[in-house]
Amino acid sequence: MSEKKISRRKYLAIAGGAVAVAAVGGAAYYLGMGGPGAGKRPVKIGIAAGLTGRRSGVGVDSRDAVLLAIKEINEAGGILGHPVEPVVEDTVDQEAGMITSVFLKLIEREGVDGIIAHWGNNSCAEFDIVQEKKIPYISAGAANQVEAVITPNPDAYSYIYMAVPSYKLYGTIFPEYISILEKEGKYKPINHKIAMISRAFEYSIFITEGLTKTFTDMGWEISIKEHLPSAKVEDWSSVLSKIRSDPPALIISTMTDPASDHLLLKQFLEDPTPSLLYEQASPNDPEFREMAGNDADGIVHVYGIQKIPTDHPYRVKYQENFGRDPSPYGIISYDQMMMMKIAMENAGDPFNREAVAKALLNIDYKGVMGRFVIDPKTHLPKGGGEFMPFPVYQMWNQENMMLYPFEVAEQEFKYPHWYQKALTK
Amino acid sequence: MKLTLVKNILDTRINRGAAMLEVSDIHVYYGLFEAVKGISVNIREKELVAIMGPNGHGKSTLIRAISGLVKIRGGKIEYNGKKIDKLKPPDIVKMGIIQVPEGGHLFPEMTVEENLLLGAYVPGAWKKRKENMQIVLDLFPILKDKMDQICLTLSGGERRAVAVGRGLMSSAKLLMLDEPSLGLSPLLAKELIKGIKKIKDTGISIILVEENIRYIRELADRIYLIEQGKVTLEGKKDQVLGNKHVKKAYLGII
Amino acid sequence: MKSNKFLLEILAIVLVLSVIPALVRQQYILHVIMLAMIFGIVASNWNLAIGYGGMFHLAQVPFFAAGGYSTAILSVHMGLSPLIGILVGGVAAVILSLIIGIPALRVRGIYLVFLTFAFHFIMLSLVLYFVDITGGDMGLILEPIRIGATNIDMFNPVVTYYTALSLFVLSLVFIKTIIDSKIGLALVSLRDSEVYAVSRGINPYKIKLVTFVLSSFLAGVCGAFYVHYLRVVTPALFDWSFLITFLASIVIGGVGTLYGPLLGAFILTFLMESLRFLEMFRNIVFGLLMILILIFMPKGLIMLANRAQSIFSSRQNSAGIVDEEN
Amino acid sequence: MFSDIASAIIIGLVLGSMYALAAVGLTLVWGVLKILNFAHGGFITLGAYFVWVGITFLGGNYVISFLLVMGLTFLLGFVLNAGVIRPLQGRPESETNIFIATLATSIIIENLIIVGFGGRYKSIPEMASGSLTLGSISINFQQMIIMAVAPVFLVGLMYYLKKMKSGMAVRAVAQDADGAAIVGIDSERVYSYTIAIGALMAGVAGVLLGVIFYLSPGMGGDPLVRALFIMVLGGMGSVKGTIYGAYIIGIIDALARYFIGMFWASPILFVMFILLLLLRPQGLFGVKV
Repeated sequence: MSEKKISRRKYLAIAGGAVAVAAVGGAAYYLGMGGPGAGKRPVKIGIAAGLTGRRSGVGVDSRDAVLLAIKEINEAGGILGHPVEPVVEDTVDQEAGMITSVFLKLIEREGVDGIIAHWGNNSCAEFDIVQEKKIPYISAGAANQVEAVITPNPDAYSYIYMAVPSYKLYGTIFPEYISILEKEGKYKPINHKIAMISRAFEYSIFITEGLTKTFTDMGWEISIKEHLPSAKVEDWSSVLSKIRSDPPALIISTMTDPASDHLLLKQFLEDPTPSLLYEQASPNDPEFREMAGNDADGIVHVYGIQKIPTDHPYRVKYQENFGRDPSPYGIISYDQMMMMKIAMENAGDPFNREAVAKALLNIDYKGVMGRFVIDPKTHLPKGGGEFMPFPVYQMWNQENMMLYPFEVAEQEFKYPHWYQKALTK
Repeated sequence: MKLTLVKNILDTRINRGAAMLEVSDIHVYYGLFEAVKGISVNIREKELVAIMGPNGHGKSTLIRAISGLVKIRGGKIEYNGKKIDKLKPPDIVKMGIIQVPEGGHLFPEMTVEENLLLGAYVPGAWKKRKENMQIVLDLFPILKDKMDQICLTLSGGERRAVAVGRGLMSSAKLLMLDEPSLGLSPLLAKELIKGIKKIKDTGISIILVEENIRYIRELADRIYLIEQGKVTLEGKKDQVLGNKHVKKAYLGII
Repeated sequence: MKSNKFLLEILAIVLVLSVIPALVRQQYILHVIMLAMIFGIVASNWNLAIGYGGMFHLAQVPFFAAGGYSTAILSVHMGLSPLIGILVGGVAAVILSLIIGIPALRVRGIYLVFLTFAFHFIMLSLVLYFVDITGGDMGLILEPIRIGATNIDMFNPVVTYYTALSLFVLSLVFIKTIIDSKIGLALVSLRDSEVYAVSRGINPYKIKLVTFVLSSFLAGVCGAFYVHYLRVVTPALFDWSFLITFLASIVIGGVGTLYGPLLGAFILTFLMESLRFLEMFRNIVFGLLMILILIFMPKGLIMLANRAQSIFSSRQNSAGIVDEEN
Repeated sequence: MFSDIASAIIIGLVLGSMYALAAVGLTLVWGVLKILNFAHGGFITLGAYFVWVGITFLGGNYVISFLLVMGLTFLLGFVLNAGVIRPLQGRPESETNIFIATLATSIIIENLIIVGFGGRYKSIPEMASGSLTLGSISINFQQMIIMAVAPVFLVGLMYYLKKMKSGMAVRAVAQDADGAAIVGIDSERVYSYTIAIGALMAGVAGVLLGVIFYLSPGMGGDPLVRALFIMVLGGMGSVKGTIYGAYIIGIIDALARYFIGMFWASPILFVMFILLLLLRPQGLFGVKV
């Protein structure tokens, strides 16, 4: 009995000790948080990024880009003399409950002065939180979703801004360009048929719908339609056999996934048809460029980012820092941070959130991606023309060359490398 | 039938000295149920000891305990003077103590040949697998044509032959046969008895668990009677079979 | 006597959980507690099937998602009120559980796991395909709910918190009632010895189906509540992370116990939040913890709580004895 | 139409080869230990990443990298058994607990890969480039390699199980564990190398998957799900049945992709899976290990 008692006492002592350690540790943690550091009060920027989920590549690129921007800002003396302090939180798969946890923690626990989140989050669950807590927030999430939420009442979302323009232009620019080419006789399509490949992904669906509508209005026909559940495709033969038995003039893939888009290209080239290949966004991914090499010569696509040539200072800087080429997400998030910085400077006080939010609304910033001017109706950056350009790109030598608008065109449309061979067969 | 326990141990000390396997006062539990309540048995070289008694009274459990398939609580098992009751089954098999369990536990989806070969799984026996296979086939010639047949499709007698044969493949020194004749036709049983006799003649000690007195009478040197988890009678064949209780309860002689 | 003890326990839980909003100003904490309560409810209802019924199935996440999607679809397309919507979520889960359960409970063991697993994927495919109804990958965004003409947001954090707490208590009473009822007794006897149970005239299929269906109801309700709370439904509702969270709650807390999964959900949710500083290593630590708990605490942490309780009470006893001796 | 069917069947054989490799280890482990090893998908991923590491960091030799994969996954299989499976085996609720523990293992593996290699796609350099075109059917050399390599491993495994002593012991334990103990087979040891062999087969499947597709931390998930279906179709625990099942599913999968569309190929397989579970859970063949 006494022996048992001792063991129990011991057990209690251990348990008590553990609780004490935890309590002291916790207290120290929270006390440490509130303690002011040396020098000027830092500006805290929350970075909500899916570091470990399905899109961890995107999340890590985005985080790195924000950290790079912060490093630069701090080296240049901070924001109005205040150093910038990043707080990174993992949103895993961007599930709404997780997003809510992260945003509440960033705001209430970490006391951030602004939040940046990357592309791929279409939950919008955080909108009410940042609005209510008055935290300037720059998202790069699902643009059309955001558009739909904000447009009815933009004033109710005065703290929420986007860094990617509306997807609407994706639906019109390319058809517009093709019809000009056709009219001028620079491109003679073999027919007016399109093979449309999309997946269950909001970006893909929205762009597919836009393109389908414009092209059918122009008298084109969607002769092959393939919709996929996910980006995981080990084999494209089934789609390609349809394409080969009735070759369309255009093959459009909005998969937006470098791996499956490359596989599509690779398997297509095994026995190509005289078709143009349009692959949404993937040619901007460094992975796609590496994997495809010169096989990709002639692929066309439209992307809402201005051209960032290989010797672009940002691209060079990113490579120096991380040893890899930036993905689009590694570019967007850099601009997001810079937008935040400029807004905070324009506000005159990085901690005056209302002023920062207002400054975001009135921002005019020439970034890496393009010129950011917020459309007050949607809180999205304006697209097209002098703002965020939507050039038609064609890939040559692992470089995206601008074809359209003609004012900025670097070269004329050329048939892709497989075209003549396929035509003569 | 109501059993009367007879505590009448005959001839207890006779064979102690030369025993190769000595089981002393072992107890085995299945959960709270005590299946074996202090059994002691022994067997000498080249001897055939039969274990008889009603179903479910601990005979098979005794065999499983010797093989190491169930752990004993209390008592000990010695083989050639070495304690084996803490060993794992494969190590016991390596020593040459082989069980042919009730029902055979053959590998149903394997061929006869594969079953026999696996009998020689332990390293020492594997080297001698060809000779042993010959011995088995000599003992059970019916298996010769069935070598490539899946065991699932064998008849009951053939299966029993494979089971015994598989036991022999491991260069057994002590073979424990658990109800080998169960469910066999008299003709097949006769074949089997012939086989067992031949095995005994090669110098292998055998523990035979059996309910059929006819086979015991034909084969056994000594007999243990196990009732309700205890040895209630042991001795030379004639002594035990001549016992009044045995006559009444097992031989149906009043 | 027994029910008195249960009443006291519930009272204690309600007391502790209901004062929290008064003490804690941070919505973050309330949110995490709410998540823990919701996950705890779903897990403990699942535990009804896994722990008490011995039916290991993976349909709980589809139930949860069915609750969420049904209420979201009805409220977006037809303007259904959320209070009814929450109930509708439960009903949708029950209907789904009948669709799955009637054929699926005829198979057992690993086959039941596979069957429910396949249902999960089929449902996800349907949700992704019928974009017009479900919003596809984009999901649906719900309007904030206001009560009448007042400006009180029905789903403001405190109101939501107490709604979740009511669900939490409701779930506790619900599960306690089931396990104390004839169904519960039949279940336990089925789990322990089906042959015996059948010989006593219990129809295993019927009992299992009833339990399966009962355990789906509150999962659906929680799914609906979750969706209204976050005001958005996306296919993320089918994420494996939910399955892992619910399952881990059951295992960490204690399989086949009333409070285990609830305790597990609280510990897990708070632990995962407090491990955020590990960033990319957080999931690795989580995986390791799960394995260690399975190996070294197979009965779950509730056993520790029980032991602590018995130590506490024995201490009181021994203290009493000491007094007498003095 | 005809050429579509023909090319669907060829693609079906390619997919089937991959599925067979992915499923065969899973079914073997089930057959012997009666457990569902959910870490199997993680091992598929590991196989692909190991070969990628071998080729990009260790000189680019396919053969050496392949051997490296086999060795490492085999060893990690032992680790998996000793660290996760064996401690839980034989306890009450072990079926559920091992499912959860191996699921946790797969989470660990996936996240280790994210931490170690990042979430971006990786690709293994092609073993052979080019393709063969017969009429409208086109098949690339990579796919042909898979169709050739997979049977080598499958036949190798069959040979091992059929002809080699330790392979026979594996089957023996699967068919009658008591019988195996009686002939002196140490089932604990058989369990551990069965899991190791399963892990090795998963690793090989991962290599082939990595050869035709791309590496990502969660790449093992899909083949694992397919493997579950195949395992049941072939009769749980039957290696031979699983191999037949894999090619059947591969061809059905390909035909569905060709004639119904890629979106519905998966749901159709899942519906078939459910029907199979309800109507013939013992599988099509009913052959054991």
